[in-house]
Amino acid sequence: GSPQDTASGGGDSAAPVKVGLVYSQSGALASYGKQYIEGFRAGLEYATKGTNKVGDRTIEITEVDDAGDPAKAVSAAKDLIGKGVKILAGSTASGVALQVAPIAAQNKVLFISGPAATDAVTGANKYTFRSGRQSYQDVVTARSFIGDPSGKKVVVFAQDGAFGDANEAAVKTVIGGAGATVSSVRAPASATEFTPFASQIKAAKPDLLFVAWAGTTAPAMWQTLDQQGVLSSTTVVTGLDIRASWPTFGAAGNKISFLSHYFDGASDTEAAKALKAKVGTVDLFHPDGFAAAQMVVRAAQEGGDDVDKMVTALEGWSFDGVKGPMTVRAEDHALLQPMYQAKLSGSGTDFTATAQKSLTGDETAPPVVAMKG
Amino acid sequence: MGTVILLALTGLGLAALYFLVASGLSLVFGLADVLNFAHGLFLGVGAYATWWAAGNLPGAGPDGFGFVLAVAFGVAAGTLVAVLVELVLIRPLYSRTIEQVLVTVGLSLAGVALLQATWGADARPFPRPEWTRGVTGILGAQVPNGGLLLIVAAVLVLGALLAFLQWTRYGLVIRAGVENREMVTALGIDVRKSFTLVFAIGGAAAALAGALGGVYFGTVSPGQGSSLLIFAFIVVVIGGMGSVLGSAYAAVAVGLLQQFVNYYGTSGLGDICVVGLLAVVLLLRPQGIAGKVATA
Amino acid sequence: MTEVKSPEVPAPPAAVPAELAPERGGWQRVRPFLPLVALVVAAILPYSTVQLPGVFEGPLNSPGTLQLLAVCLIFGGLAAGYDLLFGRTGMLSFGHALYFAAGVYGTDILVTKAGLPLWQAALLTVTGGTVLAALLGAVALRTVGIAFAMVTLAFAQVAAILVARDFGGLTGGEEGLPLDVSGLPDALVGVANTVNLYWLALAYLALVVLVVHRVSGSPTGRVLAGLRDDERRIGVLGLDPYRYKLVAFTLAGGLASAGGVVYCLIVGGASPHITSSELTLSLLVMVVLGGPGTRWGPVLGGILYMYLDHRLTAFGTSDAVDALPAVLSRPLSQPLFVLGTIFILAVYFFPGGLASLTSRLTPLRRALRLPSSRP
Amino acid sequence: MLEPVLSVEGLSVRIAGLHILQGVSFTVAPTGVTVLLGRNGVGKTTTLRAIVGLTPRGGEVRGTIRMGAQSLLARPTYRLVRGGLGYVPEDRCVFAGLTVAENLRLAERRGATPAYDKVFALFPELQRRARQRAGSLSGGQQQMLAIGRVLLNDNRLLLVDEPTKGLAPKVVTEVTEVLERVAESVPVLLVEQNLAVVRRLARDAVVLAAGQVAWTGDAQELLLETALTKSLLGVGSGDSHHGPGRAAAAGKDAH
Amino acid sequence: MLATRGLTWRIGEVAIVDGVYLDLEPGEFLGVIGPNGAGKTSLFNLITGLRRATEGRILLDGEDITSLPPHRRARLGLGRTFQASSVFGSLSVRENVRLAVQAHRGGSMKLWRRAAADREVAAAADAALDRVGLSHRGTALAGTLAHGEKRKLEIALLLAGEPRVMLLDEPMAGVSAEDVPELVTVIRSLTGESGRTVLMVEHHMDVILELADRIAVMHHGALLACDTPETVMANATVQEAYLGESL
Ligand SMILES: Nc1ncnc2c1ncn2[C@@H]1O[C@H](COP(=O)(O)OP(=O)(O)OP(=O)(O)O)[C@@H](O)[C@H]1O
Ligand SMILES: Nc1ncnc2c1ncn2[C@@H]1O[C@H](COP(=O)(O)OP(=O)(O)OP(=O)(O)O)[C@@H](O)[C@H]1O
Ligand SMILES: [Mg+2]
Ligand SMILES: [Mg+2]
Repeated sequence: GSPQDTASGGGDSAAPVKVGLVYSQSGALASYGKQYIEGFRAGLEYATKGTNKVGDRTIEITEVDDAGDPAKAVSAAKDLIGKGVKILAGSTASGVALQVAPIAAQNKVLFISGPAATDAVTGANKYTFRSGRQSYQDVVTARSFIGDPSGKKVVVFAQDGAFGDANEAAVKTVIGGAGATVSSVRAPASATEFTPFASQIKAAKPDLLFVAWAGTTAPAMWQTLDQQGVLSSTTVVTGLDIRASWPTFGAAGNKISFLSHYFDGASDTEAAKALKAKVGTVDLFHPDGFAAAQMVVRAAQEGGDDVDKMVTALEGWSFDGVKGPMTVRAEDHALLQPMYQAKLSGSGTDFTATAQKSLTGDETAPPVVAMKG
Repeated sequence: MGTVILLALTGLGLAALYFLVASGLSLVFGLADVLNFAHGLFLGVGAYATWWAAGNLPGAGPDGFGFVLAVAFGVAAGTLVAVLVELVLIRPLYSRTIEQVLVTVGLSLAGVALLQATWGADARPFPRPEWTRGVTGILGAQVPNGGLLLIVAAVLVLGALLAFLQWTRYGLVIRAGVENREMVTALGIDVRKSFTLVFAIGGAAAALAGALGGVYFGTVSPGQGSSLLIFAFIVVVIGGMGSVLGSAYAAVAVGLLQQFVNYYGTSGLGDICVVGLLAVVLLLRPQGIAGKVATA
Repeated sequence: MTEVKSPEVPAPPAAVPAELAPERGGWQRVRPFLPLVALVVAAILPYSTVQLPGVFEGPLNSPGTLQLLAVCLIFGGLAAGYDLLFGRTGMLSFGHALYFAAGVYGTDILVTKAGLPLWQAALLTVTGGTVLAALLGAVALRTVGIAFAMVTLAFAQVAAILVARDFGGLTGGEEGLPLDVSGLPDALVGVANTVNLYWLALAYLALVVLVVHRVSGSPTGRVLAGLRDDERRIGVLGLDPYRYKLVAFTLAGGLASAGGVVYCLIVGGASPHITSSELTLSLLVMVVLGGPGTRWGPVLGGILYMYLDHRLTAFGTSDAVDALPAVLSRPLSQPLFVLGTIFILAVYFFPGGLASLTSRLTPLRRALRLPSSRP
Repeated sequence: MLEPVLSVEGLSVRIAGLHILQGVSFTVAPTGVTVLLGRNGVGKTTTLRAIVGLTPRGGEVRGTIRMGAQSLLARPTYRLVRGGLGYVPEDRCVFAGLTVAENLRLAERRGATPAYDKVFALFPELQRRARQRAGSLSGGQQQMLAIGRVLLNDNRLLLVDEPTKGLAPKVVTEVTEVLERVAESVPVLLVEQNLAVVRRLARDAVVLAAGQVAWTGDAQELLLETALTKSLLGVGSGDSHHGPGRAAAAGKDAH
Repeated sequence: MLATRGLTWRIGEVAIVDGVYLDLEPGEFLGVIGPNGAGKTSLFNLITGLRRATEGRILLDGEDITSLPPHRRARLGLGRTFQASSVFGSLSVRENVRLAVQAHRGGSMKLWRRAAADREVAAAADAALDRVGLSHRGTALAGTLAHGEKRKLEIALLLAGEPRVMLLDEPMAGVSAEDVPELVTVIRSLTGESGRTVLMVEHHMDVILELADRIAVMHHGALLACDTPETVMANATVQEAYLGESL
């Protein structure tokens, strides 16, 4: 056979719809991946009314582990595309999402990014969508914690690198744009001792401290902020991570105002009920998987095997997800969705999050970006 | 003023952590001449064993004597693993340094993956006495007790190791053994035993570091050990292979440097400075601060 | 011995470099052509649709398989290049990842951010990588043994930190930097063209093997082999050890950055984990796995390592594994667990690496031949 | 004649494919010095190393080696040594990284009191240089250290491999006298190429050639028979290279 | 030819080599004797640049080489053997010598030519091996040679370099009795043929007496005497310090 030829997606109506899920089954983000896939299965059942079919075509899912490594993800993506898969979804890590997106565009297949929170996925290209929230939406939610920002002093504490940069930038535009003075304290992601940064923050005397920190050192960071009296001296806002991490906040947990993408009981929609019924306790990234499944089904229904039709079908589509009404914004494929303010209460190993306030998708909408590819 | 003291003390705390990790490494590396990349695993074992004991071992618990017991259990576990590793994997490979590297690398990969397979990738909250979360006011600085605990522990470990090398013949035997195992045995010494012992001690030190690290971070996660390892290596090398005292100096230098640069300089600069320090020291004094000249 | 051997450098289990070994026997006369045969076979591989169930997902010519093979080939080449340092000269560098990363990020940034055409970017990158190696090598080589290893590590670490810092958004920090393919020749874009990337990788591997082979068979190679044994002696013979080590270091660095260029195209971007010291460490593992100082050992080691690294994820999630009781399936579904275990086993079952297998089979071969040779 | 302290029978050693020793058999008398002779590469060192169980990895040893009743083969070296088998290796193998004092300290054993006074009496140099790193000792000084190290403990049998190699004539004489005194209390199996030393010390001689024992018997006899020595060792005991007197140091020097 | 001017090497307070003045005529053969630890090897290390002199100068053909690195000195025609054999253990005996030849011929920095193809080098190497009588061991790994064989290889390596000034550190060490005369002839022929200057440390008195034009006696790092064999041997201090009463 010629080296160029690749299997073509079966055109006939009875052939199954091939969907490839490339996400972290092993590696650091394995548990995110687990939630994602559980959510996806639940969503698929929900969206296909348990038939697992669109029309008379069954949806055939291939799962591949990328172990959080873009190189592996790219290989997997190429492999799947080579086998005639027209719909890719998954990508737990931002790095992976960013490298799979162009592959999708080059080969004109649909790509629905997963939990990866980087803003850069939004508007990456015509074929790339997202089923989760993005950093910017976190920040907009954070803003809602200080009534009128003007004249307020806001400090961003973020780790070095793209994730930190994105958050800092977002805060500058969102909160700074609304009249607050924003400064930032940055620390290397590898840092193990946070006193210097805590001191810097304290010296700045902010009205609001926005913390964007991911990784295993987070608990040490919170403890230091607490010990140095930062938490008690100002409003501290940060994103609420997966349940497993809640106990690691320890005492600090009760002093922080959380913005949340999702937590068990944050919403009470049909979808949420269905999801809860499947997975028991819902966690941070279940909704992303769920939404991904809904979008896949929609794409398959409207588009058949024509990817461009799928794209048009998804653009501007509004649907009821786990979190409530969601909209795929036509211009840049941002996924507008509700966000939440939450409080942690409890101690020891059992904490519970309670919603303080929920913001609608429009309230948390990120600014429209131009489609890059 | 307060800040300086705070930074200094917390810096020392960090240094203590580095030293605890490095001491075992330095011992095994310098004496047994084994680049032990599995050291991170020993750390992890110590940490998880302590965590497990605090939860499940009768009598052990998160604080008071129970905690001591838990840590003791953790250290015991680390030691055991280290000894097994030496007996089963390393012993057949002395004088084949490079295969040793391969094996220890393999171990670190497999071991960490095993921890992850057993207890999951997420960080677990680490059981620890309440007071370790608190702070102590020293000259207007709120110094975290966790850090102080580390400092104390580090000093004790340093003392113990120095005593071991000073008052027993093992240090000597092993240094000679690295040079020429045959001749040591030809002097009527069972050199193998000594090497096992060194590994045991290295493992114990690592496990202790793992446990106290858990206290310090407040959590335990599979990768924790390995992430500390690179700094430990740097400390060992700056200090001079096999010189425990050297490692202590180096740890202090690295800890303080990192702390102050991170405060007064831009972020990330701290690490760069440390690495820079490493390069400079080695270029000026290849054998490290306290190391001995290799060749006559 | 009056002089103390510097205890540090774990000189590899030195074999007489194949190239320097005395040649004899009919077998030896065929031998030089085998690599060519291998190359041809590898080159026409993409035309076969053979299915190797379990070994590869799809048929040999499917994009997924070719992609995987391409990555393996690259690392085969990298390992061979690294062996020029480690196996041939006895220099233990812990910073080799730096030059590879320089290749990857260099190409990526020049193409994506500066919008240069590929060939210019590639040219600049390789030159840059080589110069970088020469400069850093010139400093690092003032030390020997572990000190040298650690200085090189230090340099690589700095690079890693800089990449992670994402200065001016150049590197994309921990998220990495996807390659902007709009400026690339179409032949290199799109799944259908994966085969071209495969051929590119193959060409790279061939290049490295050729260079390493020629160099270690050359007068310089002889000196390098000498350096591995006794540096002082080389000096007294009237050769400047420093100069030769620098040449080896620079050459290896250049080859690595060239590999980076190709890798960047194959993966379609750069991600920070290639700057990590783990990468260098895995290079070391590849070489030892294959057999240091041998012509094919490191290549095989590299290919095998990468193959396992990619395929074990699939293995971990395969039904076969899931079927097992949790005690087994849990660890087995951790690719790194399996990989690590394999290293350990390899050390005990092929001491001297894959390459030593042939030599360990020779007694057998001889035994088989004996009766015939005796009338 | 008395029960031999050491008896070697059909000793055969292969290393890296080379069949170095091919059935060597000899005995060592319970008193005095037995000298093992032969030219470079016949396997003198290999023999001694086989006896103390230090054949390099991959080498295979066959035959029997017994010291009194017990068989030595397959017992770890350190046990043999503790059992009273002292070994002074050919290349001295002092621990270059350690000081002279540390080198000596290594040889100390639990329970036994090290005979420092004896050693320092023999080699005052060692006391003077106690704190110097052995690696920086001169060739001859290292030889002294290597011998002194073994003499710290009392032994049932000493294996000494070319002790006078690299020693100044004066020191050769001294070492020879040392060995002579030692031999009064302990039997010695000596590898030595300096015939003057042999003449002075040896009672019995074993000559190796082509991996086998070519001659055993009374050493003095061997040396008297010029023809014999010539055929076995390739030198006449009387010829200029090994004649008595000033040329005593002939031949065997250092490393 | 070769001269040292108050050459001194101190470690801390101790002078290991202590103000040594030497003058070698071209083609001269100078034997160096002295008790163990006198500083003979150290002197060689200073001259060949493996150690840096703390005081004094070293002149080769009247030009100051005191601060040159070892390889530059070797290029100027200074060759040596080591008391502790140091050969390339993992290379075959033949490769060892070829490397030495190639180093001497210069132009070793050829990355693309096949080393094995250079017949001249090969020939020269084999010649050198022949002269020390090691041809039969050509393919053995140098590391596995017996002690005596290594000594011969050392000399072969030296020959291959065709040095103008040769420093031999106890070349006879461990060479079996029967080979001594043979090696003596080799060494003599070296000097004879092309008027090479030789500096040889040897405890092996009659070899020294046979070969040396002059004998230098070192003691505690200093030059005790440097004169014709007869006078030196007659010298009472030498008798006392070095030779001692014979066996
Ligand atoms: N590790 C080894 N591998 C291969 N051959 C070896 C090894 N060790 C020794 N031999 C060979 O065994 C033979 C005997 O070596 P040995 O050192 O016993 O000789 P010897 O009698 O002590 O010589 P010398 O008088 O020079 O010390 C030599 O030919 C040597 O090349
Ligand atoms: N690096 C060093 N540090 C300290 N002392 C040293 C060093 N190198 C040599 N020495 C001392 O210098 C003296 C001379 O050593 P050297 O090796 O030159 O003696 P030598 O004349 O060669 O003796 P031999 O004939 O036994 O080899 C010895 O006492 C030795 O201990
Ligand atoms: Mg011998
Ligand atoms: Mg000497």
